[in-house]
Amino acid sequence: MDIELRGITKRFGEVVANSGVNLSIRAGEVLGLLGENGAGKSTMMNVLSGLYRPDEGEILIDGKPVQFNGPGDGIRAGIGMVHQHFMLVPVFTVAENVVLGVEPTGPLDSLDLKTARAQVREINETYGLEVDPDALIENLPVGIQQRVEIIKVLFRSADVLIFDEPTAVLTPQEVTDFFKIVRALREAGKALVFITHKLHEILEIADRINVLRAGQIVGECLPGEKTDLELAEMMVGRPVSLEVEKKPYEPGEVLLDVKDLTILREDDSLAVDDVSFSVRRHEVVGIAGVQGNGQSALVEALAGVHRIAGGTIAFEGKDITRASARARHQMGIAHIPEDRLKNGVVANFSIAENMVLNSYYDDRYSRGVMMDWNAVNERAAEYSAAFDVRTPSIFETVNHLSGGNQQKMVVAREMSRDTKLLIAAHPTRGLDVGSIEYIHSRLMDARDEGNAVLIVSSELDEVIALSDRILVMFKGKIVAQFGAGGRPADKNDIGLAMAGAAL
Amino acid sequence: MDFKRIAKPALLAGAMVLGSAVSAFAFTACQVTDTGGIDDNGFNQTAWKGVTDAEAKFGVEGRFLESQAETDYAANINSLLASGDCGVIITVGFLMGDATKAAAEANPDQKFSIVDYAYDPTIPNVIGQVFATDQAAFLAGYLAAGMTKSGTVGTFGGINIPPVTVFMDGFAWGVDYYNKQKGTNVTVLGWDPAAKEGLFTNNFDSLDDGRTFAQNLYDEGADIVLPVAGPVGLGSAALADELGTDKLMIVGVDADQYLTNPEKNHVYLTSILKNMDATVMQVIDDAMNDHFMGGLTVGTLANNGVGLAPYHDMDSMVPADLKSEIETIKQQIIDGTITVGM
Amino acid sequence: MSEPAETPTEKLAHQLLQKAAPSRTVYEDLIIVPVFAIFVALVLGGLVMLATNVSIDTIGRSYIALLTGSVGSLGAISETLTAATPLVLAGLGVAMGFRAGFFNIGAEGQVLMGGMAAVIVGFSFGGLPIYIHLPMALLAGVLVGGLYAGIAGWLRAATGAHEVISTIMLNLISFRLVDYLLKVPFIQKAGRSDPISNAVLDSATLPRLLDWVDPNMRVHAGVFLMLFMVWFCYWLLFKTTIGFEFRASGENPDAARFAGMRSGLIVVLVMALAGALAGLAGANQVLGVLGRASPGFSAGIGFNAISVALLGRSHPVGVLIAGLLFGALEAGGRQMQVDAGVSLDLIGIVQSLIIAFIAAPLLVRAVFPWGFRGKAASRKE
Amino acid sequence: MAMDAVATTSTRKLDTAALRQSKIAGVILILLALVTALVFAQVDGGDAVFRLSRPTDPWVLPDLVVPAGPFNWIAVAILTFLGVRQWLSKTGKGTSLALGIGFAVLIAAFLVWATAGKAFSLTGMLQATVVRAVPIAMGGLAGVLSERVAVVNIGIEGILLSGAFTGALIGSLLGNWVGLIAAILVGGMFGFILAALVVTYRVDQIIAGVVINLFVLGLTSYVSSQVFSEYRFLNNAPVFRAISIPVLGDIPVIGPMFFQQNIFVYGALIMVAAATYYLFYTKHGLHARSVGEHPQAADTLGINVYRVRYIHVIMGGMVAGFGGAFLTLGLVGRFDDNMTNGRGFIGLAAMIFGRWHPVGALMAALIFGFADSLQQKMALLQTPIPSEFLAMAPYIATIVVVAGIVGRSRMPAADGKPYIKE
Repeated sequence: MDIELRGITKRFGEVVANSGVNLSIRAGEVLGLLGENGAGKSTMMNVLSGLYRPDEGEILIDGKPVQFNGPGDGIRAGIGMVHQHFMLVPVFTVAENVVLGVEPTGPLDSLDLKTARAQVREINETYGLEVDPDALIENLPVGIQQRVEIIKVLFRSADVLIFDEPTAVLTPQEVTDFFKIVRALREAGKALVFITHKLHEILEIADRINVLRAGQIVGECLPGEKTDLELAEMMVGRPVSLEVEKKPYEPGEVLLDVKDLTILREDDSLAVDDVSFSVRRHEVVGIAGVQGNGQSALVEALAGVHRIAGGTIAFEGKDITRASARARHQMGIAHIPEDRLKNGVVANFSIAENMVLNSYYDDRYSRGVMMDWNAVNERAAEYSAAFDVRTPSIFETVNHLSGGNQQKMVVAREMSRDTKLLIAAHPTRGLDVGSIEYIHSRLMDARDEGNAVLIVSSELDEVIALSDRILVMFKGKIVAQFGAGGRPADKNDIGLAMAGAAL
Repeated sequence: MDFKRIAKPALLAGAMVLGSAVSAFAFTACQVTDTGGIDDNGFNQTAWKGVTDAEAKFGVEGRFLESQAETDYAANINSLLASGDCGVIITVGFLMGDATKAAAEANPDQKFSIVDYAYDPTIPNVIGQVFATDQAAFLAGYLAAGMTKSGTVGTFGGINIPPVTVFMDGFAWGVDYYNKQKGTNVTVLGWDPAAKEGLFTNNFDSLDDGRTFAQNLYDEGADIVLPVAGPVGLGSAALADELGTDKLMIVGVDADQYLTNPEKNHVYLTSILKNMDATVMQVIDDAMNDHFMGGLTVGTLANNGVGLAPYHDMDSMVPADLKSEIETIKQQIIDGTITVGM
Repeated sequence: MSEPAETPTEKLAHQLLQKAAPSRTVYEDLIIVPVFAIFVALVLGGLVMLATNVSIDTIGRSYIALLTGSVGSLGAISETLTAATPLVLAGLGVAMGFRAGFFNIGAEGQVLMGGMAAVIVGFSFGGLPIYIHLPMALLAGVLVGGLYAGIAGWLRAATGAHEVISTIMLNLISFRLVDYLLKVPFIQKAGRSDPISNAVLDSATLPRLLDWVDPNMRVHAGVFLMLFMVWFCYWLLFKTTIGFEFRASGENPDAARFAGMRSGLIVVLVMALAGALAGLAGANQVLGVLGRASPGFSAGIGFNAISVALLGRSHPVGVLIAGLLFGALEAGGRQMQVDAGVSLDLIGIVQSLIIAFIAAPLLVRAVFPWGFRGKAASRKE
Repeated sequence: MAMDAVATTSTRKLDTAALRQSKIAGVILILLALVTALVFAQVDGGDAVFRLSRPTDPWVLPDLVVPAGPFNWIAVAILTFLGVRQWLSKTGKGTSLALGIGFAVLIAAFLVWATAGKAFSLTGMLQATVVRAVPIAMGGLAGVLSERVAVVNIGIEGILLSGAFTGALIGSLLGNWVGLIAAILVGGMFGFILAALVVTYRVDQIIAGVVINLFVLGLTSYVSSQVFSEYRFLNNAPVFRAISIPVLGDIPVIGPMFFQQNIFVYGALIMVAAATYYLFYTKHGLHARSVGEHPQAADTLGINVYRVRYIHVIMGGMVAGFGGAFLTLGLVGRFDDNMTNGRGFIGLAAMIFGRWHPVGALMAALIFGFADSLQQKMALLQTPIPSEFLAMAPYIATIVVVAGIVGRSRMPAADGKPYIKE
């Protein structure tokens, strides 16, 4: 099945997400769609899958124009999408998720899960996916969840599969497995679209590459034709350096010392299991690991917002295991939370208010119980300017800022305080290259000024580029250490460790 | 306001025209109801009937204000005071005692009357209307004791206040008297006149409480139930209607509920009458004709202020002996041979 | 500061301090929508009356009565203020809860418990001068109301029990508890078998303000308490660090916790404050209006307070306006029944419609598209 | 699975939530044991007699005679055992079960104590329990249906009231069957209004519910005082009579409870069963739950989130309309101002108590109904405990349970959140 997009334009209010996009998708081919975050890749694919309706332009399937009025139409036309954020109901089983919307039924509308399971197994065997149809989604690792998404699409007998940033949450090994599946699908004659901003992946798997920037297609090429630097330049629109500039590694004294730390989740399962490590001044420690292996709980426990079930945390030699989040802030621990909208900002507050969200009680901003709003506003303006937060006024509410500016605001807040230790969880997730570069350089500045930095990221490239030392977490334990005189930070080795392989 | 008159629905349209010409009436009688509402088939309705009777007979204008909660009493009296043209303000219910007193003292020129409350000392511009309901309830208790097949009768009240418990007292004493006379052992569930404790719904408006309380008493063996809780008793009547009168009969209160609850009238053995309509009308008459004197009117069996309603449908079921015994006891109470009480 | 050598960053910082002019939509939301809402609600109320066979003539008279009964005379204004005072006080409590993200349905119970405490102090301690006794009684109401609501706050903080359920349950418990307390010999009025308390002594009564004009004017010193509390809540919310914590927790509890705010403490504090305000409303009722407690003396104030808080958009000044509106409707509604014989239950219908329209600007815009020339469509919601 | 993970490293002493809860439960149980020992076990002889059958029943069971003292000392022993066991527990397992058993034992001990030397009809009380539970259960089921698609329905109270009102009005005019259908339809209409407000006009869900409550209360009270007091025939509906089911209705105790009731009780039981089947075993139930858990996922799979929400909120409204009609057409045949009197809110509590499951909501409603009917019996028996405290007991128990257990139970993930399609 071949698909042709002609002159697709999609607007949200005054924001133009896509303008006049032309694209062709062919059976038995992997089309790589390269673009930065916010370039309009996902919007375009949502248009294609029928989730959004285009404002202009048309979609042709095998030469015939079609109109989609909802995602159901896209599915019926044989277009399936694997979203970046999985569209799986966590409390349902694999089989239930797979059949949702196209359930086999028995008498009285009853669900025929037996048939569903059989069909899941059949797809499993055809493409070598190996997923237990009766497992609950919430108990599955992300790699397997992705396969469930693929089964879901195949179950609807899709001929076109769209993958939106499919590798964002996978280990390198899982990526390898995933590519195998993609190739198998290509062999089976499916048309595949692979959306990403990761250059080397697209060079590895795509048969043809389209580059999207600011809502428009800015170029098409074959994998062999362009180098990764050239592609990056097409994607960003200006020359970029892929390296992070880093001064030599000269670690200072131990600042953070974690011993035998154990953390439980709400349901009493182990999130972090007997972990010990330390972070020094002038040092960036990266924590690598597939999402869901305890990194989030670890960061939250260090920041003082997660209950600790056992072990100790010492900061500058003082035991802070039971210290409150505020006490830790005051001691100089800053925390860039992984989910900024959920945990980092109050979206309906102004930039000024957000800027003092964790320091409003400080003498600089208040007298006794009275807030000193003039002082708050002046500082907020100062920091917003210094950290390049682009906004007309600091009285704008944060939900009017773009994701990158929100993140810069959080970074400004955390780094403008008297910080000694900076804990940054996924500091660049979902940002454009410009913002990423900016935040990376700020993190490096922090290290060079003598702070300790702890970075958690699922982007292995980012962790490797920034860190002096890398700890790998798997199932709540630290299973390997790389860099700083130990084992060299080899991407493949780290990937193996992330997947739990013994080294 | 005329819109709500129960007595003359046929005059609806005409009354509305009249209602728009407020000043056409020489005298206005105003009433504040208690929370049960004007259409409770009993207490408030009977008191309001006194006003409508006066409308028909003396040509006065009547208006009322419903209390939605106990806290409305003072505000409602105030509203009527503010409207400025009430010849007399009649408050209905014991619970309004304090509010009425306060208003009467603040407005010594306004005539007031209150149903079910007696001030001691009396207030010059208030007539308290109280009733020796226990006398009539005594007869009902005797009757119930004579009629029960299971040997158990029951009662429950709205709130544990004297105007309610006086019914239950009389009823229980009447049953006792029957037991003493006949050597029987009829028991009364739901009220202990000595301990002043019993079964109360703690409201005057929940019909389904009326049903479940009656069901509760029925489960424990009662085949005659006296609900003393205004419209709550209608729920008990619904249960009796469903079970059939061979299993459960109801004794009505305040008005003759055979007449006020025509839909389910066959369940009423009798009703304990508290003729507030007569006293209310009397008070209006006095106020109109400047006979108004603060103090107390007491309704008794002797002056027909209280009484026992006819048996209506049950007439054939009540043995003639029992009827005549009740007549005798009534006379004995009137002439003082029997004192109702412990 | 007019130093010439401003760096570009400083210049930018200076620009960032500029405030944008309030947009047209703000003005529409704050003025046009409420006015339309009240208008439409009254029209629909008239339609309901028509549907129930009330003549046009009577409908006209009832709305005139509604107006004269609420603001038409000094006596009417007195009644409006009397009715509005507890609504505003309890409404402020509910609004403070909303601001901090707690849906406090328990105001009714808090009104009851606060009122009971105020009554008990109010009839005890005879012989004290008014400037000691009255504040004591008010304080008792505040404290007990706060403690009672604090239970729900503590349960939420310590165990995660949802406040909607716990406050509903605490309401139900308080109804029974008041029934019981009113029969305790030392509280129950002597010589009565029904649940009613002793009368509050004169030295604990909120003085009436206009009884020298007409003894029936019930407006009392509680009005000043209410105005003070409106100012206090405004100050607390927007000028203090505690208010900042409340608002942040309400908008995004996770972010507030991550920012080091003590969520447990905030829950307990804000619930205690909400309860204190509701308790003050209860004290205001028994010390200023009723003079004693009887079952159900809260008369739905706590439930109406939820509406008042919603209508006032949880802003202290908004709550004041909404409370006055509801008070006016209540006082006027009574007059409506006296003058036109229209049941004052109609007011309930009108109130609910006003809230519906104010809560759904989209709906009002749909009904009156010509009232909104500012392009609503261009706003990305 | 979670437990296994801890068990593998059991040499460490971990501060787990289960253990904390187990300890708290242990303390509660031991306190209950103390209360039982100091109060309920202090009876001087006397048997408690529970009547299980009415004399008219086909198979008459003998009265249940319980020697009060010994029985309650056994209760003390059971409570102490459970308490100590939970306190010492190393795994923290079985906390809920132990608490459940503990409360049941406590209630039994209380009943025996209150009845010592007296007698009452246990069957009658249980039958009243079911009757009292119906509107609460229907309110709870309505809540389950709408919250399963992530719409919080605070307006259940108002919808119950609208059902009661419509049942009385239409039932009076056109007979009880038409009245019942009308009540269901009007309930559905208010469900539709709620759905329109929250789904289409994106009004805050709580505000929309409050508006419905206020509106229905105002409208029904207005009509009842403005119209019903004048035209009494409009408020006099025929009541559905109890229908005894052959054979089943003759079973002692169970028969009167469940099989000698009117169609409302049968209807409620059938609806709970049907809703359970529907939600958990059918295709459309799966759709509904997916909308409540992850509306975006459902949307991408071609399930119309808005339509599903409309349908289920309307269904919930219809169920609540049915439950409301019970008050008028099933009990007293007459509408009265605010006659639901907070049952809708208790229904919401029952829903949470019952963990968003139809059967759970029914069970919780039965507990509330039991407490209600128990209180009436106790007032007749004249126990030394003031009836007000008895009336409070279920509410206090609810708080304890919600604080202790439901804190951990999971509501539909998207509950209360509007879904905005781009």
